[in-house]
Parts: sequence; C-alpha cells; structure tokens
Amino acid sequence: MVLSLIHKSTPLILSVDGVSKSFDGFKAINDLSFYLEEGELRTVIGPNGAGKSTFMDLITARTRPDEGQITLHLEEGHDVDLRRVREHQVSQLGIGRKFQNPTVYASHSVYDNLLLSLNNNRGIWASLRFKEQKRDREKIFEVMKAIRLQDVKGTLAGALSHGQKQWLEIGMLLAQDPKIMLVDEPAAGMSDEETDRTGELLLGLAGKHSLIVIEHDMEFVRQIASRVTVLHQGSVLKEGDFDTVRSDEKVVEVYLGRQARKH
Amino acid sequence: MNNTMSPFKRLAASLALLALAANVSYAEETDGTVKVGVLHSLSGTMAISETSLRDILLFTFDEINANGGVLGKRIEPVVVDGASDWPLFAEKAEQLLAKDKVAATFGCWTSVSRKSVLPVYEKYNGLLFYPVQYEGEELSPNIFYTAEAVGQQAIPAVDFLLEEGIKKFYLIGTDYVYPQTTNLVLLEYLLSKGIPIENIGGGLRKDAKGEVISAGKYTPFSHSDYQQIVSEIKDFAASGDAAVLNTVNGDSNVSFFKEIAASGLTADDCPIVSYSLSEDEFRALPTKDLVGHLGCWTYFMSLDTPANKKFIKNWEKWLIKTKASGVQKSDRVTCSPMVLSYNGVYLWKKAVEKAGTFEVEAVIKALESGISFDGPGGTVTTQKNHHLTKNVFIGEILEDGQFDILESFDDVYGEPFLKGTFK
Amino acid sequence: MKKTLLICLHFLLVPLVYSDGDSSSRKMLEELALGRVDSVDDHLNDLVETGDPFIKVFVDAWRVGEIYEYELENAAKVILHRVSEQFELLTSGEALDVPEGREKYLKKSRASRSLRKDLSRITDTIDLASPDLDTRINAALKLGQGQNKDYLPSLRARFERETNEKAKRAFEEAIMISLLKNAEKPEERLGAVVRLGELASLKGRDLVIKIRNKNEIDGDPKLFAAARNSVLKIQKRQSIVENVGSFFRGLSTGSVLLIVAFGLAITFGLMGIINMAHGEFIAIGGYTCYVVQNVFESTFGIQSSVFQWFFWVSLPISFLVAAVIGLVFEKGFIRFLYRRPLESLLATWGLSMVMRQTFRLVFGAANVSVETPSVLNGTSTFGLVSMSDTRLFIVVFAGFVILITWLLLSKTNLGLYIRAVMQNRNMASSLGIPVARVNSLTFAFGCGLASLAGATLSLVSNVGPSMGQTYIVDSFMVVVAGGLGNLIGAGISALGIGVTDQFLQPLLGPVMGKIVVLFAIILFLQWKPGGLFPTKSRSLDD
Amino acid sequence: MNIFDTKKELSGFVLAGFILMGLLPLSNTIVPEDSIFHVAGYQLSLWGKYITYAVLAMSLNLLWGYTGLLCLCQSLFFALGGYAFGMYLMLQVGVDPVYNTALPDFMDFLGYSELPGYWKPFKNPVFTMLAVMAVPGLVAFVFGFLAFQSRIKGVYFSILTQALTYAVCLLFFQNKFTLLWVDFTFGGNNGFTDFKKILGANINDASTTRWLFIGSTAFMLIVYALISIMLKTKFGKVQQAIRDSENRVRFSGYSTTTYKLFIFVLSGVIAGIAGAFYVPQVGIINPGEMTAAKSLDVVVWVALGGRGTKFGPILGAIVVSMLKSYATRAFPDSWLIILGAIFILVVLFMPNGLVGLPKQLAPWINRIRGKERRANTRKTVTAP
Repeated sequence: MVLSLIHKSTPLILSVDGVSKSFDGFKAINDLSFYLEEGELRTVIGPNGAGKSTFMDLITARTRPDEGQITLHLEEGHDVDLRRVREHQVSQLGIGRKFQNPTVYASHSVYDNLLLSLNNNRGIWASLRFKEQKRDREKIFEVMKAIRLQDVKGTLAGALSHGQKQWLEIGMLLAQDPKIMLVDEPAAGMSDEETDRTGELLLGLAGKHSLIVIEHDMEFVRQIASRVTVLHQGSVLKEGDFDTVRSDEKVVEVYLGRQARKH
Repeated sequence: MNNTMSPFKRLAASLALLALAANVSYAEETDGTVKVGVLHSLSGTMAISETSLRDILLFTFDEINANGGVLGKRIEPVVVDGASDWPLFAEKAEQLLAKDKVAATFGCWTSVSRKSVLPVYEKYNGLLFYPVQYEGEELSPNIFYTAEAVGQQAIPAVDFLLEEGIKKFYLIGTDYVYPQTTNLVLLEYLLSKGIPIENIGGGLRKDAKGEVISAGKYTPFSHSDYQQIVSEIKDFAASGDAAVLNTVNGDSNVSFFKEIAASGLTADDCPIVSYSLSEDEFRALPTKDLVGHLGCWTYFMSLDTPANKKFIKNWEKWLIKTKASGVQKSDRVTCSPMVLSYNGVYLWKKAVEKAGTFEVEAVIKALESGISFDGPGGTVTTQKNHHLTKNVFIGEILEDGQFDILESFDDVYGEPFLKGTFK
Repeated sequence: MKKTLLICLHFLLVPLVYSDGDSSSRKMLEELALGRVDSVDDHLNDLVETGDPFIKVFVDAWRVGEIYEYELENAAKVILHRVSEQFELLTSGEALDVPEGREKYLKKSRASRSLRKDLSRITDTIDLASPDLDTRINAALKLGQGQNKDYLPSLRARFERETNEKAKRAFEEAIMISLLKNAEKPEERLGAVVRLGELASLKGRDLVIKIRNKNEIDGDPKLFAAARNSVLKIQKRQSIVENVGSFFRGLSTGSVLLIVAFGLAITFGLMGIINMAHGEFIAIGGYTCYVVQNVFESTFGIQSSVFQWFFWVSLPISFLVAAVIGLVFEKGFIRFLYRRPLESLLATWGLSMVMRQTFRLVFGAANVSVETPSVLNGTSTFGLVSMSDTRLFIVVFAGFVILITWLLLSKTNLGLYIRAVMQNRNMASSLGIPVARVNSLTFAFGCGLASLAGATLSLVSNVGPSMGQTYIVDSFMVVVAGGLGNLIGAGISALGIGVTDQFLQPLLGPVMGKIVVLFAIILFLQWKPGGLFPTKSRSLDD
Repeated sequence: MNIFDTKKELSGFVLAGFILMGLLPLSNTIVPEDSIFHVAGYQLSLWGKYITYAVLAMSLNLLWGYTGLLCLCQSLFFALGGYAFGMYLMLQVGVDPVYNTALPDFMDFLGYSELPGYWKPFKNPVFTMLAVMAVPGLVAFVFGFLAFQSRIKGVYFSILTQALTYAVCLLFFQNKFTLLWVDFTFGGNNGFTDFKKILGANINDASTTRWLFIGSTAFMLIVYALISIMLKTKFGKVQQAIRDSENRVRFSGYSTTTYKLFIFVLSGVIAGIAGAFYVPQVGIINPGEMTAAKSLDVVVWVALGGRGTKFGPILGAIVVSMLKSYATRAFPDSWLIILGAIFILVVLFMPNGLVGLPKQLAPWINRIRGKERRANTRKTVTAP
C-alpha cells in the first residue's frame, strides 16, 4: 500500500517551514525550512552546534518552535500541526526516534523490548488487559530477523553489545511501524562490519518508511546517502546528493574543511 | 545455596520462627527483685530533656536498693527508649506491662507521649508516674501526676507578677496542647483579675461568633527565628509594666532568649516567666541573657533546706560512681521534673509498703488515701484525684543558672480541671 | 513627691558633672549594698542628687552578680566590684586581692527586685543627660512612656537644652506621650495628640488609639477627630517601618539559610551526594565552638578579655574539624556512591543517625550553651530599623562565605579541577585530573562550610545533637530552588525565601508563613523544574 | 495467567497466609498462656504493626523499585489514611466521662461546641473507608499531576516530596488551621488517641486484636498478589521500562505522565489503607507519623530488604522494625548507632538487599561446599 503511494507521486510527508528556536538568546535554529518526501532516505550532516539535535527535538515535540510551522502530512491531505502535539502522541502519529546513545530497556529481554514498542493501544487499561496475539508475535519475529537478533531474544537488553543495542533500538522503531524514522548517529561506536550492516538495514528500510539520518561518519554517509542536507548555524547551508554537497565550497569550509583541519 | 525455597516461602518460615523467638520472654523476675519500667526518650528531639529523668530515676533506685529495697525486694529497672516516637512509646509501654510485667512505670515527658500510653495503662491496668508540668484536663485511674498542674505553676506566677504591679501580659508558646491550654486558663484568670483584654498580647483567636477562645503567639517546635516576635514584644513592653508568660518548649528558648538579649530588653524592663525552663535547661542556655527573668516550679536546686542539700550531695556522689551507660557525669544539676520523678518513686515505695503488696490496684488505693513524702522540695502529699499537694516557689534566674527564691506558696492543691473555673 | 522634686531641681539647677564616679556617690552605693541605710527612699534621693553615671554601671553589675560583700581581716565589711576577674574596692576603685583561704569571707551581694526597679528609674533619669546619643534617646522615650507626671519637668528642661535634632525630637515625643495622660488643660492634650501624629510616633500609637476609642461614641468630638487623624498618620509610617523591618529581618533569615545551605549546595548541588548527614556536619561546627569555648574558659578564665576571642578562633577550627571528618567519611564510603545518588541518601541517613547518637553520648543529650562574644552584643540602627549585631554579623559572614567559595571555584586551580570533575568525571579523569583527590577535597570543603554554619548558628540558636535536623529540609529546598550546581542560585533562593518568609509572618503567623513558603517553592519548581538557574544539559539521557 | 513466578512461590504464599492468618491468631486464642507456643495479644498487635509497615514498604517499592521514583512522602499517605480512619475512631469514643461531651476531647479544648461539618460524614464507616483511599489518593493525584506534568524527576522529585511531607506535617502540628476559608482541626501535636470502639467492637478486646491482625495480613497478601499480577502484565513491563529509560517509553508512544500518575496514586492509596490498619493497632495517630524521617525509614526498609523485588520490602520492613523494637530495649543508648551502621553497610556491601544476599554469597558458599565435597570425595576414594 505504501509502495503504491510512492509510485503515484512523491508527496511530502513532513514539512518544516521557516522555523526558529532560541535558548536564552542563543539562536539554535534560525529560519530553517526542510521538506521530506514519502519513502525518502535523507541524511542530515553538520558540524557540532549546527542545531541537529534541536532540529530533531522540534520534530518530536520535545521543544516548541518560537516561529514557523512543522507539519506532518498524512493520507488524503490530512495534516497534523506538530507544534501542538505531546511527545508520546508524536510516536502514535507515526514518527519514531532513535537516540544518539542507544536507549533500550536494560532489565527487559529483547523480545519484551520489542513487544513494548508494538503499535498497540498504549493506554493504561489496555496495557493492564493486554494479551499477546499471534500477529504481535509474528511482527516481533519479523523485526528480530531484520535486526538479526533472533538468537538473543531472551537476553536482557542490558547485556547486549553496543552495536546490538543500536540495532535493537532501530528494531524498536520498526516495531512501531512508523511513517518517519529519525535516526541519530546509528553507526556511532560500531565496528566497520557492523556499520556496513547498519547501512544496508537503513537502505532496506527506505521506501517503506521515510528516514532522516543524522550522521558524522562521512564514509557511512556516502554509503547510504541519496540526498544530504547540511545544517550550519541553525539553517540549511546546502542540500543535494552526496557528491554535490561534498564538492560545495561553503560546505567544505564550514564542515568538511574544519573537520579535515582538525584531524 | 539453598534455592529450593522461594522467597515468599522463606518469609513464611522466618515469620513463624521469629514469632516464636519473640515469644521467649526476657529473664523472669526472681524472688529478690521487682521490675519497674523507665520509659523516656533517650534519642530523638525530646532526649535533651528526658535523659536527665532517666538518670535521676536510676539514682533513686540505687538509693532505695542500698537502703533495703521495697518490701525487701531490690528494684530492677527496665530502661527502654521511646525515641521521641509516640507510637513507639505505646509499643514500649505494652512491652513493659505485658512482657516484663513491671510493677510501676516512671516516664513520659510530652503530653502526646502520655496520651499515647494512657490507653495501654488502662488496658493492662498498669501504673504510671508522670513527672512533668502539664496542661491538666485529664485524669486517668492508672496514672499519677506528680507534676505541676497549671494551678501549681502558671497561676502562682501570675499572682506574683500582679503583686509586682505588672499590668500587661504577653503570651507566647510552642504550638501544642500544653501552652494552648495553659494560656487559655491564664487568659480566663487574667480577665477575672481585671486585666483588660487589650493588655493581653500575642494575639487573640476568636470563634465564628467573635468570642475570644484563646490567646497567645505560637511557634512550631524547634522554631529558631524569633526576630519578628521579639520586635513585637519590644513594642508591647515599651509602655512599661509588662511581662511575658513564656510556654515555649525546649530548644526554641535558646533562640528566643538570644534574640531578647540582642534586642536590649532586660528583665527590669520586661520580666519573662518561663514555665518550661528549669536548671537542667539552663545548662544549654546563655544564662547571662536570662538573669533577672523568672521561673516558677515546685522545686529549685537552690532551696536551702537540709533535705535538699542531702539530696544533691547523694546525687553528686552517685554520678561519680555510677556505671550506668550513657549517664553524663560532669556539669549536672537537679531540677523540678527530676525531683518530681524522685518523689514519684518514693511515693510509690511508701504506697507499696502501706499496701503490703505490689498489686497495682492496692497500690493505687494506698496512693489515693494520701501518702506523704518529705522530698527535697518539701512535703508532697498524694490526693484522691491522682495529683499532689506541694509547695510552689517563684525564683529569679541568676547568672550561674540557679534561682534566687523570691516567694513560696505552701501546700498548693493540685487541680487538673481549671478551664472555665475563672469565668 | 519629695524625691521627684529633688530630681527636677537637680536637673534644672545642678550643672552636670561627668566623672568616673565621685567618691561620695560610691560611698553611698556601698552603704546601700551593705544594707546600712535607715531609709532607702531618702538614700536613693541623695544618690540621685549626685547624678553620677557610675550608678548605672553599679546597678548593672549588681544585677549580673559582679558585686561582692567582703569581710576584711579587721572584720570591717566592704563592697567589692569584680571587673574582669579582678576585684576592686567600690569606694576607691583600687584593685584588691582576695588572698587564698579568705574566699569564705567573700559573698555575692544581691539587690531586691524592688530596689533594682527603683534604681533603674534613677539610672534612666541619669541617662537623660548621658553624652551618648542613643542612651539619651532611649531614656527619654522610656520615661515618656511611663507617663509619670513627675518626670515631665526634667524632660522639658532637657528638651530646651538639647542641641541634637534627633534627640530633641525624641524628647518632644516623650513629653507629648506623657502629656496624653498628664495634660492639665484639654487643649494641651489635643495639641499632644496632633503633635504625635505629626511626629508619627510609634511609641505613642497605642495611647492615641486608646484616646480615639474612648472618645468615639460620646467623648470630645474634636479630640476624636484629631486622634483618628494622628492614628492614620502613625499607621502609615508604621507600615513603612514594618516593611523595611521585615525586609531586613528577611535578609538576616535568608543569610542564615544561605550559610546553612551553602555546604549542601556543594556536597549535594555540585557533587550529587544527597547528603542527609549535612545537618550533623552543622552540629559539628556548633560543638567545636562549644569545645573551644570550654578550652578558653579553663585556660584564660571567663572574665579575661582573651576569652572573648574564642568565637573567632573556633570559626577556622570548626571548618578544619569538619573538613577532616568529611574527608575520612569520603574516603571511607562516600566515594563509592558517586554514581548512585539515591543510595547516597541511605548511607548518609545512616551516618546521620550514627553521628546524632554519638553527639549525645559524647556531649550529653542536653543542648550545650555557647556564649555570644561581647563584641556582638548590641544593636545597630539603620534609619528606621535596628538589627542585632549578631544578625548583622551573620549577614556579613554569609557574604564572606559566598566570596571565598567564589574565589576558590573561579580563581584557583583546584576550583578549575572541581568544576571539571563535577561536570564530567570520566572526561576529567582522562584529562589527567586527579579525580579521587578532587572529590575528597570538594566533599571536605562542603562539610567545612556546613560546620562554619553551625559555628555561626551558635550565635542565634541552640547547639545540640539534633540541631542539624532543624535545618535539613530547608537546606535542600534552598539548593533545589536555586538550581542544582549553581551557587549563586542557592544564594539568591536563600535570600528570596528568607525575605518572603518574613513578609508573610506578620500576616499569617510563623507556622502558616512557613507552610506557605514551602508550597510556594513546590509550585515554583513546577513552573521552573530546574530551579532558578537550571544546569543546562542537552543530553536526553536520564 | 500465572500470578506467581514458580509453583514454589505460590505455595510459599499460601503457607504464609496460613501461618499469618490462621496459626498466629489461633495460638493466641487456644494455646494456654504459659506455653511457649502462645502468642500474646501485644505480640499479635506488634506483628500487626509490622505487617502494615510491610505494606507501606511494598507501596514505596511499587514506586521506587519498579518505576524508579524515589518518593519521600509515603509516610504522608500512610498518615493521611491513618488520620481518616482515626477520625472515625474518634467519633466512636462516645460521650467522654471526663469532659461530658460527645466531641473529641481536643475540640473541647479548642472551644468547639459542635462537630465541624467535615467531621460529620466520618461517623459512617463506609464513607470513612472511602476517605481512607480517597484522601491520600487525591493528594497524590494533585501533587503527582503537577510534578509529572512539569517533568520533575530523580532527585528533584525526592526533595519535593520531602518538602510536601514537611509542609503538611507542619500544618497538622497546628491545633487549628485555616485552609481555603475553612477551619480545620485534627488534634494538633497530640493527634488522636484513646480509641474505644471499632465497628461496634471494643478496641481492647483480644478478638479485635486478632481480627485487626488477620485483616492487615489479608491486605498484605492481597497487595502482594496484586503487585505480582501487575508485574506480569504489559503495564508492569511499561512500568519497569520507565525506570530504565523514560524517554524511550515516551517516544514509543506511551504517556509516561499518565502511567506515573496512576502508579503514584495507586501507591498512595495502598499506603493510606495500610495507615488505616495501623492506627487501631497502635492506638495513636499524630503528625509525628508524617515527618520526613519516617519517610526515610520506609526507604531504608525497601533498600535493606531488596529494592525492586516482590518480597524484599516485606522482609526489610519487618526485620528493621523488629530490630528497632529489640534494640530500643536492649541497647537504649546506642541502638541508633547500631541501626545507622547497618544502613551504611547494607548500602555499601549489599546493593541487592537481604533478598539478594543468598545470590551474593553463592560463590563463597559454593567455594566452601566445593572444598567440602572435594574433601569428601577424596575421603570416599581413600576409604575403601
């Protein structure tokens, strides 16, 4: 169903229009506009302090913008103003977020971690009366397969390796069946092999889901990137495919250049 | 590791064991001793006052034992710590009565601790001697109130002040039942003596109909900031002939008097009569700030009588040689609550001897019949209403933490029910 | 009557002589103290006539037990005045040693209450002519409020002679207050009422109100109108005085809170140890003060001038003692708890229980008494309000504590390390900062500050085993409301809480005032969950 | 669904119920008094008190152990429940022979001539029981709503709950206070004492003691079962997930605010009911029960028994209380030092509490046993 939508056209799923946000006088986000199409895999890069985390916080209703609009476009022209929802509703609307540091439920098993992320009714009474259905189990196994954690389904998440935790968190997002996935530095702290596999995983998700990936590792960006947005001082500096962006002088100056100098 | 037992099963098993273990009583009394309970707070906020009473009781028991005990039996004290925790007082009382089967208990300081153990003593038909000045309005058949009733402390002091020409009274106290009730009685008493209501300071509380139902300024326990109140007192006393009637409890007095001293108000400008400050508390107070202020008790350490001198000498001797744990040896004094504890033990001894038995019922009967004891503060006599007839003294505080006795009232009757009598 | 006449005459006619007490008045005082006078009244009158300021010195000494009766070897009785451990002959002021073995001939002399009361009236009259401005003003107002007709003439006489504006005003106020009762003509009383309104006399307020109430229904309508007017004027001024007074008192309450909470702002705010034993470290300060006082007392004697130094000496000692104890505990077990803040609460609570009972066993269950050094006995006046010197000292000392803490944290290497370690222990460790040592020193510093607070509190409050428990909740509130890890925030919140408390107290009473402040803080933290100055963190992790 | 993890836990539960609800009261009734198997009335009420403490500890564990919220106002909920039930008990006292008035004695002191309106419904036991749950529940709801709404957590939450406890404690210490234009009186510092009757029975009767004990025990078992059930549901898993990573839970679409509020209120209600069982068994309720120190006691019980375990809080509460009962008599001067030192040691060396002790000691014991076994095998080898 989702696929057919993409073929029909490539409508927008998220638009951020002229958003600004400042903290105690410091402008973290400055007149930023950003548009994400359905099924797109977008990478967001930028130097430290470019406002990447704040950008994510704005989309997930963790902070409210001072100015501008953030809109989620659902089917049939049904729009949701993301400035007016609460954090837990963001997920119910189909936006999943993976944090920079893997956050999983350390004292629950891998299976339970995914179970809790399933897209079921999350009310108190519902969870008190909740009974696991066959389709729940199927969904969990499907996700576990995707993130290659079938063999450790009973292990407590706290005992997993760093990379496994990253995948588990991505898996928890998948279990939510989100329309948009925000993934913050998925390759951080991974071995090369793990990084490659993560890249594959994300690429495989594109199309079915819309993805925004924040990443530092340029090698990884090259591997997955279709379209790259460069943030600088709270606004978009450049947008385009990986090579265009990389060859842009301004980008090299503020980001790649500085990084190169640093190393 | 024993992993065949679930935690809960372990609980069940351990509970059963513990219950049995708890059941094994402490050493049974032998023929030669009689157990009595000492129920005071040795920790928590009230320990500052109550520990001294524990000490004097141990001294008294040793003194009696050295002279042959009671009915030929040695007194064996069972000391427990109420820890300034009122339900714990009730628990300890129950333990003393049901497990240790004490013949009598000496204890409690605060009203709430007494109220907490009262039902226990009535339930087990025990006998409690209560040694601290209190608000009255209570009469339990199982308690003897060796303490000062309001009529044996607050009222004589006011009489003295009226004689001295005081025309304005400021009432201040800690917010609990003793100051509230005392001030209520004092309010009625002062009005009955023709003091106009505007000359009573500290604030009046009125009921819905606008009738005055209580008076005085109240601060919480352990209050330490008296700036505002002292500035109010200073204004109040500015026109002269004013006095403060102080029922502030325990350690708050330090802050209160330090503030008074700092404000430059002296005892000649405005004497303060403190009902909860005795020689024992002065150990913790900067007495030079208190010089000239007044106190009213049924005993002063400075009483110049042979009985008192002997009492103090024995007490000091005992302090040196005692091996009881936790007894502070230096820098000790005697005071009214201590002497009332001491008197209580002797009254009990005399009553037991009169009854010829430790049976509580018979002892209470003997006490009610009127037992007299010549204590350090003069003769005290039990009354049918479980209070004592005793002497009352008014003293002025000296710089060494002693009282200079200004006036004494002999054989004042103890009457617990005073509220409403002066209307 | 004869007595007062003499007083008046004296002040009108006799030029005042200030001397260190002429011998005749001293002689008379000795006779009085030895009880060798036939008529006390006459004797007092004679005494007044001398107008000797020494009478006041003597009366004060008599009250606090510095006057002794001594039988000389020749069986003659003399009166001795003890001045800092040294006996002086009252009549001559010469020093006199009481030889060993003759102490039994030394007896404290005491005045009866009534005698002292009479004497204090005399000293007030004498004070009217005191060279000290404040003494003069206080004496005038006291005599005025006594509303004794007999003093009117002397007040008037002094009023005429007075040159100082402030004192003149006080004399006028006193006269007017006295006239409210003693006016011979109704116009005179009316004038007094009006004038007291103009002077905005706080001392006369109650009396003017009485006149207003008395004349409200069927009294003198003119007098009633004037009294009503005056009362309004006085009340207007009174509300100003009260507000300024509340502000100053709030400052002082806030300073107490600040000093008390500052150590916690370091151990809890900076280091994250929920230090439930903070109160006991405060108590260490109080007890150190007590011990130092006792050492001074036994070494130098309570009367010596060196003794007065005990407080200042005990301040650094108390800091060191607590810092060392804190260091030991930090090394002993607190260092294992940096990553487990909620468990640090339990361990320090256990520590608090142990310490409390240890105090009880070592120093006795009763509170102990710490003297206030004589330098701090007194009051200072700032315009409308006066503040006791102890309170003033605390305000200044609070500022001092902030200053040294600020200097330590921002101007020294240690401070730099402390800030680095508190922000990120791992990072600091990898940068080669000796994290363990910095932790220990910081904790010790926090404990030392708590102890300084205890030493300072001994000036205004009691020293005892549970003294710390009184302040623990308040301290935590101050730190949390200020923002964890922010010392300036803690300072501002302490002062804010203090001032709010003092402004609420007259309206709601001390208990309700405190409750309202607590609820206000709770609500404030709903609005600003990070306190006044929240530590900024972008981390999403809990 | 199985409530209990293992069959053994189930049988332990049944056994505990059998001993606590049957055996102890029974031995109080039929076993002769001089037998060592006789449980005296005072011991029964003492145990009743411990058991209400155990429930209190369980209610805190629900919050702290499973949800990660260290709450320092558990004693407040406990006391509020106790006060609500105490009001009923006070009204059952009847006409006081000393004061000759049907009013509670402290009202007589304070000059009341009739029962204030808000006291009247407490004559009704059903209303009282509702109030026992509703009052702490309401306080928890209002405070929790505000606190969770503004994302107050961790240490801030602990300190704020402590401040709340302190404020309400000060309020109750007053003989009389005005709140929202209504004068309230709850006996001030003395609180409520000297109860006479409960549901028509004499409160001092041996049978009343037994029934109160049975009631408390039944309530403890119910709470135990309730918590066991809850932990098995998805709700219980969400609860623990909140403890591990609240942000993740929130971004997984759960309203953590609502969840926490629900648990907070539930825990308050449980503590309140425990308080209601506590008051008639100890015979007094006063503001001393809601001091910050009392709340810390509860925290200590949970930590000592084993935080985040079903059984730890029960064990912790009972062991510490027994230790206190024993030490205040055996070492009246130094029991605080002993108890305090134990707390420190537990925090340092027993992070999982008493319940975790066997597991912690397992390697040691195994080593010792292993040695023995080796020695034994060697013996068996050499013997023949």
